[in-house]
Amino acid sequence: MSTATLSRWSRFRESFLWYSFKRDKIAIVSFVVFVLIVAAGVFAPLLAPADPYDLTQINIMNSELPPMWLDGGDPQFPLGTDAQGRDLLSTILYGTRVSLLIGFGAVLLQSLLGILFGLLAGYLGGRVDALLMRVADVQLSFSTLMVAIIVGAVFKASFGNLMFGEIAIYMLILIIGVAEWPQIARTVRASVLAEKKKEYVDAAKVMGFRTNRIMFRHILPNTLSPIFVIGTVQIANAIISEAALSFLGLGMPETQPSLGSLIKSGFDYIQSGSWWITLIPGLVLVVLVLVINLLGDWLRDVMNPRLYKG
Amino acid sequence: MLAFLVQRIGQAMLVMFVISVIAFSIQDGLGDPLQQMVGQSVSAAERVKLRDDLGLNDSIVVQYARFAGKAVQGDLGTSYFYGEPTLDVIMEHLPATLELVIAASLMIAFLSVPIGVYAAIKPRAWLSKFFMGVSTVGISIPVFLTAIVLIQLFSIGVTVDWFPDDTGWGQWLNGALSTNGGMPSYGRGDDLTHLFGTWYSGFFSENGLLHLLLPAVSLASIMLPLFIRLIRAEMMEVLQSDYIRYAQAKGLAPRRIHFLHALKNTMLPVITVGGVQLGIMVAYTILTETVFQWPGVGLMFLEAITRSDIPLIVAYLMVVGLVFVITNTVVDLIYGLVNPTVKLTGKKA
Amino acid sequence: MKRFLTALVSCAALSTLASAPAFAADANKSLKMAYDADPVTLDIHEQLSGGTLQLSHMVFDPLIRWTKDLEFEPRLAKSWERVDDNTMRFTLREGVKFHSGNTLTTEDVKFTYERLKKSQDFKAIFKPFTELRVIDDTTFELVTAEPYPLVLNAATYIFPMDKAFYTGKDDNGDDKAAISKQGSTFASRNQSGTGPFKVTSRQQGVKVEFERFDGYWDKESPGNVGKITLTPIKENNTRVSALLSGGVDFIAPVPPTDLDRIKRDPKTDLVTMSGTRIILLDLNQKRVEAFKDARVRQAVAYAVNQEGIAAKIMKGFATPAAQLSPEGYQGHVDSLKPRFDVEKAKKLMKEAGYEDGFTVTMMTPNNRYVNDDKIAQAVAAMLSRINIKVDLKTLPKAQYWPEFDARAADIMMIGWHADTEDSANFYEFLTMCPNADTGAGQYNAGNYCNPELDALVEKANVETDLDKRAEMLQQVEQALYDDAAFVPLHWQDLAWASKKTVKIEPILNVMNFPYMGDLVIED
Amino acid sequence: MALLEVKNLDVRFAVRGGDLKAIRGISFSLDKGERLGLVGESGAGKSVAAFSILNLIARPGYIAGGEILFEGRNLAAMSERELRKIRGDRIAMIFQDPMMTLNPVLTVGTQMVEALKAHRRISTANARKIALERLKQVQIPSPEKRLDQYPHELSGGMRQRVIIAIALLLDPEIIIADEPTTALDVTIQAEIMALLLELCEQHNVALMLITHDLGVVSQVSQRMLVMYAGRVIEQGPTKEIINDAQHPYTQGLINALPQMGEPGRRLFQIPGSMPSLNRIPTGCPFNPRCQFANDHCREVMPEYVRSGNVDVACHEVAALIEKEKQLQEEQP
Repeated sequence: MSTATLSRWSRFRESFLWYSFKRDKIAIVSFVVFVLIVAAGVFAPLLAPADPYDLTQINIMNSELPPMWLDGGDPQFPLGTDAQGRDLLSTILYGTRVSLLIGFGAVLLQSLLGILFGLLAGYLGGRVDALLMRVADVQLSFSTLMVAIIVGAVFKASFGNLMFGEIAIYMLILIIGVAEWPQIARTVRASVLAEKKKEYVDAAKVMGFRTNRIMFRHILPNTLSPIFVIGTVQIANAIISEAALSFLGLGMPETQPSLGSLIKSGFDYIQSGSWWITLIPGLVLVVLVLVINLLGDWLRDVMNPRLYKG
Repeated sequence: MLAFLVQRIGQAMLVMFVISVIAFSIQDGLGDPLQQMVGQSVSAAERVKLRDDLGLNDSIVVQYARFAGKAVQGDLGTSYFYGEPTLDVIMEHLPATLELVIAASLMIAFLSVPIGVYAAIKPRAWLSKFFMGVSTVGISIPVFLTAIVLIQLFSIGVTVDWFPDDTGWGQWLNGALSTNGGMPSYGRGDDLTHLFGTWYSGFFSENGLLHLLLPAVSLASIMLPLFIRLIRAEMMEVLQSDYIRYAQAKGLAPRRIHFLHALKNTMLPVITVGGVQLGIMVAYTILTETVFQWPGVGLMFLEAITRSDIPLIVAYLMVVGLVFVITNTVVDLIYGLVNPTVKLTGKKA
Repeated sequence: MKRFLTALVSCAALSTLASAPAFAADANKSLKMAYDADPVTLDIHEQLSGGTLQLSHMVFDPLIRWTKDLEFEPRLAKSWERVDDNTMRFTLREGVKFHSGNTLTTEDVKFTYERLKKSQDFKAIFKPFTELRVIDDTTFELVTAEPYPLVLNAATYIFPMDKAFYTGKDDNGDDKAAISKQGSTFASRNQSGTGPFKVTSRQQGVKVEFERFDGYWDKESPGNVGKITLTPIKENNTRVSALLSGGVDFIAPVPPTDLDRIKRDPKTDLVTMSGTRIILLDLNQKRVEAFKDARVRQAVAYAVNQEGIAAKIMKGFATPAAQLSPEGYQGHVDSLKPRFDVEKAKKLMKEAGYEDGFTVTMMTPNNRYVNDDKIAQAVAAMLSRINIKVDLKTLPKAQYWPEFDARAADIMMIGWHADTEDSANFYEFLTMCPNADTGAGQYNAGNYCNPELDALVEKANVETDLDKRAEMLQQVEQALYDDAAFVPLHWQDLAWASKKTVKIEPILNVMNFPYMGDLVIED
Repeated sequence: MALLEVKNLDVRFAVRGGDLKAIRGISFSLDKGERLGLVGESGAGKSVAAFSILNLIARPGYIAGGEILFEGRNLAAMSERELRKIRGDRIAMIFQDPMMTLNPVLTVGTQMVEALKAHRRISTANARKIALERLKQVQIPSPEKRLDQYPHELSGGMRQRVIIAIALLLDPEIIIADEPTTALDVTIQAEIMALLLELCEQHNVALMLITHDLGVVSQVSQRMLVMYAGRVIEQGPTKEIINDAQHPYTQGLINALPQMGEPGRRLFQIPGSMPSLNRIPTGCPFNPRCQFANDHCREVMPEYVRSGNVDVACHEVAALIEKEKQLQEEQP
């Protein structure tokens, strides 16, 4: 191993991050569970007993079968089947991949836009702040629902709507990402307003740092805490709102359900007996979000300069 | 201060103008309003004539010019479905949503502050871990599911018979877990007191409050976890600071230290996020109102989308834009009051 | 020929009179009911929709109305007889009072007829009629341009309105009888009819309150409901929960997924009936070369498992269909049964040279018909088994209809309920060769065109001999089946639910127009 | 009986790797009106000692042993509720950085009035009068305006004056000042220190001054303690220690003062650096940096030896004193 990588690896091993990770049982468990879920999503084609997106394998006659361990269950479908007769386990695996992509992709986009605009608005103030905040207001009034319709309409006008299936995921990441950045932006702006007054910012100015270095290297780390909290919450929202968009014909195609659309389609059945169609994918989502939140909390505590260490 | 407000009103106008332009340009994306207004057996020729009467066949630019002309005098068009001016329709539905949001916000304020503070002061207590766990689960449960469960439990009632009935404790457990329902599960009830204009309030009658309870709880359930986590995170940071230790050194009572010294500093970022969330709550109670058939602007907007009642959609989006400008302005004002270090007007506005 | 017809019709009238119990209960019960939508307007001529007709039966009374088993029952028209091929004479019941206190005369019926002719939605039904001739205060004649068998069917749409009440100018100077789709007119806010109930208060989208009209002419009606509160509850789940929690006493429609939940509940009753709305898929021949070949269309018909869909997706809440006309319609052919046989389908595809299949696009609504998006997914899965790969896209109805009008996909879903409760209506709108100016085949998304069948339907439309007409219509149905002009799925059943004490079964019917006036609530 | 007596105080930090000993058994006393200086490099545990008096050590620190007797009552064993009565009223504190000590979102007035109302049954109006009067005593310019101003509207020096005023609000017996002037710029430091001194004398308030600046200690304190790695290695009257430091570390500190070195020559430096809490050497903690260190120093922790009025913990010094005693006994 060249010395460069050696040092980086060893620097990581010595770093406080690794030190506190080793000792924090909750962080370890959540990281392991998180990696498992991501792996399950990524290797879905290998793990899934059936390919839920291949319509030929789906037979309407075995729809709404209960999970294997309940009476009436069929071993071929360990977690039972959904309203279409798709094997629930395989659909969850495939669906998780889509939902994870959309959840993280959208929140990443939201955070990038939110942090950028938030810092600019907070730090520069004046006309820039007023402009950005009003753009935020316009954006807030066009919720995910409306942005989806707008982007859908624009897309239909330019490409015709039959090509839609393949790039639905990237469209959704764009839609949910663009629709929800103001929340993070306003929080960052508030923190920046408070931090801007502090000495270390003046000190940085005195040292002649350029504006964006001050913003990103100095002010941003001090606003981490609320961003992490909102970020983790937004992941759950993104996954669920994707389902609402497919209802509008703008989300994933009906034949390729995501975790979110699986949960939503199960709502009709929850009180009429086939509770597992919603609850099992719902459980996967709860575990996923729980793990993300715990990791988020741990990461925030570790990376946050102000919190007590160790 | 006045200059600040005047400037914001100007900006609000600009926001509404931009929204109306965008909303108009995606008209055809919203579907064909005519389809909802005619029976199935009306001939194509008839439809063309009708479309002419409604002015739908003119180019978008002409339609927008006509709309803008009237909008300037405060007439935001007439809703196809209600047959009344869109502003009146919105004003009729707005109070219901505002009451729902007020009730939910009160719940959130009275729950998230104590829980968030407690979880910050005693992070290792099992109660804190319990609250944090519940709040995480709360985030990932869609409001639709919470609402259905609430209705099943408290309106319809659930009889639990998992435990053996012959044993004493079995019976007791079954009895304890079963609910006999009875809570109203839809609508605002019929005992509303008229306050002013179109505001009929449910706060002043027992029937009204009962109807308000379940929808407000499910609406609050979306935001509560976020606020608990936010207050906890911010509070933990604040508790580390020197002025808190100095307050202890002054021998102040813990309650005062936590709920004045620490909380006031904690609330700064929470207010900004709260402000945005409040705006979002007003604008998008769609799901909660649909499940509880709550006659607010959320349900009205969803039906407008389903019926592609375009004038109502455009008018509603403009009103929502105004709502956001107002909530954000109010948040900035409160922020200025609470955080003296940030100058309110002048450069920053 | 004439005598025979009169005999048939009059005996039908007699039978219903005898069966109605003869006591007038004092109406003191109150009813809370919830539909999935409340009436769009109080003007019953503004829009031809189920909601408007349900309202009409509550506040107005028709000349004639359908009975449970699709027979005609005299209401405001005591009796009727065919004078010649083009005219039918009706005699009006005397002493019938409007809510405004005026008495019903033939002038009111003529006023209503003229208004129906002007209404965009209703004018199609009354196209064959040339005039309504008033003979005297209690008799009038309906005259058609040429012999027209469905005079009585059309008469069920005439709900006499109070002419005096609806004439003159309202407070802002508009004609009281004006009909307008957009903006509120006098008629859309005020009502005066002869029906069992009066509207006392209405808040759009929130609730409508009715009170029993004490001067109601039908003393024999057993109905004892004095006050009704109708609340629209859009969300299926909430509507069912409202019933189960006792918030409301009567709901409709009931979604398939909640049927057994209500059956299990001791406090409520469920009533289901097979409906007359056909759900079908059109294979667009213009867009897809393969669909021009009858064998490919038959292969698709063989590949679709209607029983499976009805049992699994609709939960037994639909009647599998192999044709357009439901039972009880003249065009219904008993021998036509759903033909699900995957092997035969594959053989047909091979014969037609499409063994390795092809790709098509399918578009359906996802909130117009019951389980429409779930049905579409099931069909897509069934077609993939015979190598037809389906690129499915489902849309809300507001966005779907413009796409339907533009025939934007290869396979499209459409549901249809015949306004005239008669088979001919299906063919005129769904299978006739599309012709823009005559308006025929307006909803024929398959572009199926068979001129002989169209001629047969035209002939049937002027054939007043019911048996001969039925035989012609059945011939059309058989030909469409053999030619696999479209892929029929099922007729959507209807379902209502109510508290045990609310006896809804007697007042319900296949057209889903509950006769609330006759509703009895036990203590 | 002394006003405040600390008997072998032991403070530890419960860190995941096991307990770190921050204070390893220190004892000292403070009389009424006396001014005691606590000196040592940063990291010696001066601040921890100061905060432990009022049991204000932040989690995970805790008082592991020893007694803190104040007017006969052991503060270390006292319940939080009782301790609260003493904090601010009988014993007041002054923190190091005035920028961070005052709550940024509350006015100066509020933060002064609340201190009074926490300990006395007094109306807000009277409390404000007392606060105003105290502000005058600390010679703050236009005191009336200050009550309604926010901390960020005052300069560092003014803020420290407010904090001193708060400390004096309830006529405490003792003021513990943790490096009160370090964060201020030099010109203001002398002024604030003089003000603090004068007010303490005027109100006969005992002062426990924590600082790393020997100059300040020598002028202000009557007695002083020198701390190293959580232990007091030398304590006694300031004059005696400054003029004739016994312990090699104290001598090193004094020699490092600029005034002590000849102009133009390199300043004297004590080699090495203060050991961190988890790597404290056995025996005398100073041995790795002490030129007189021998094996004995490296194994055994030195006991206190009285030399004049000064107690010193150093084997060398103990040996010297022993030898002198023998000489005196031998000479008749």
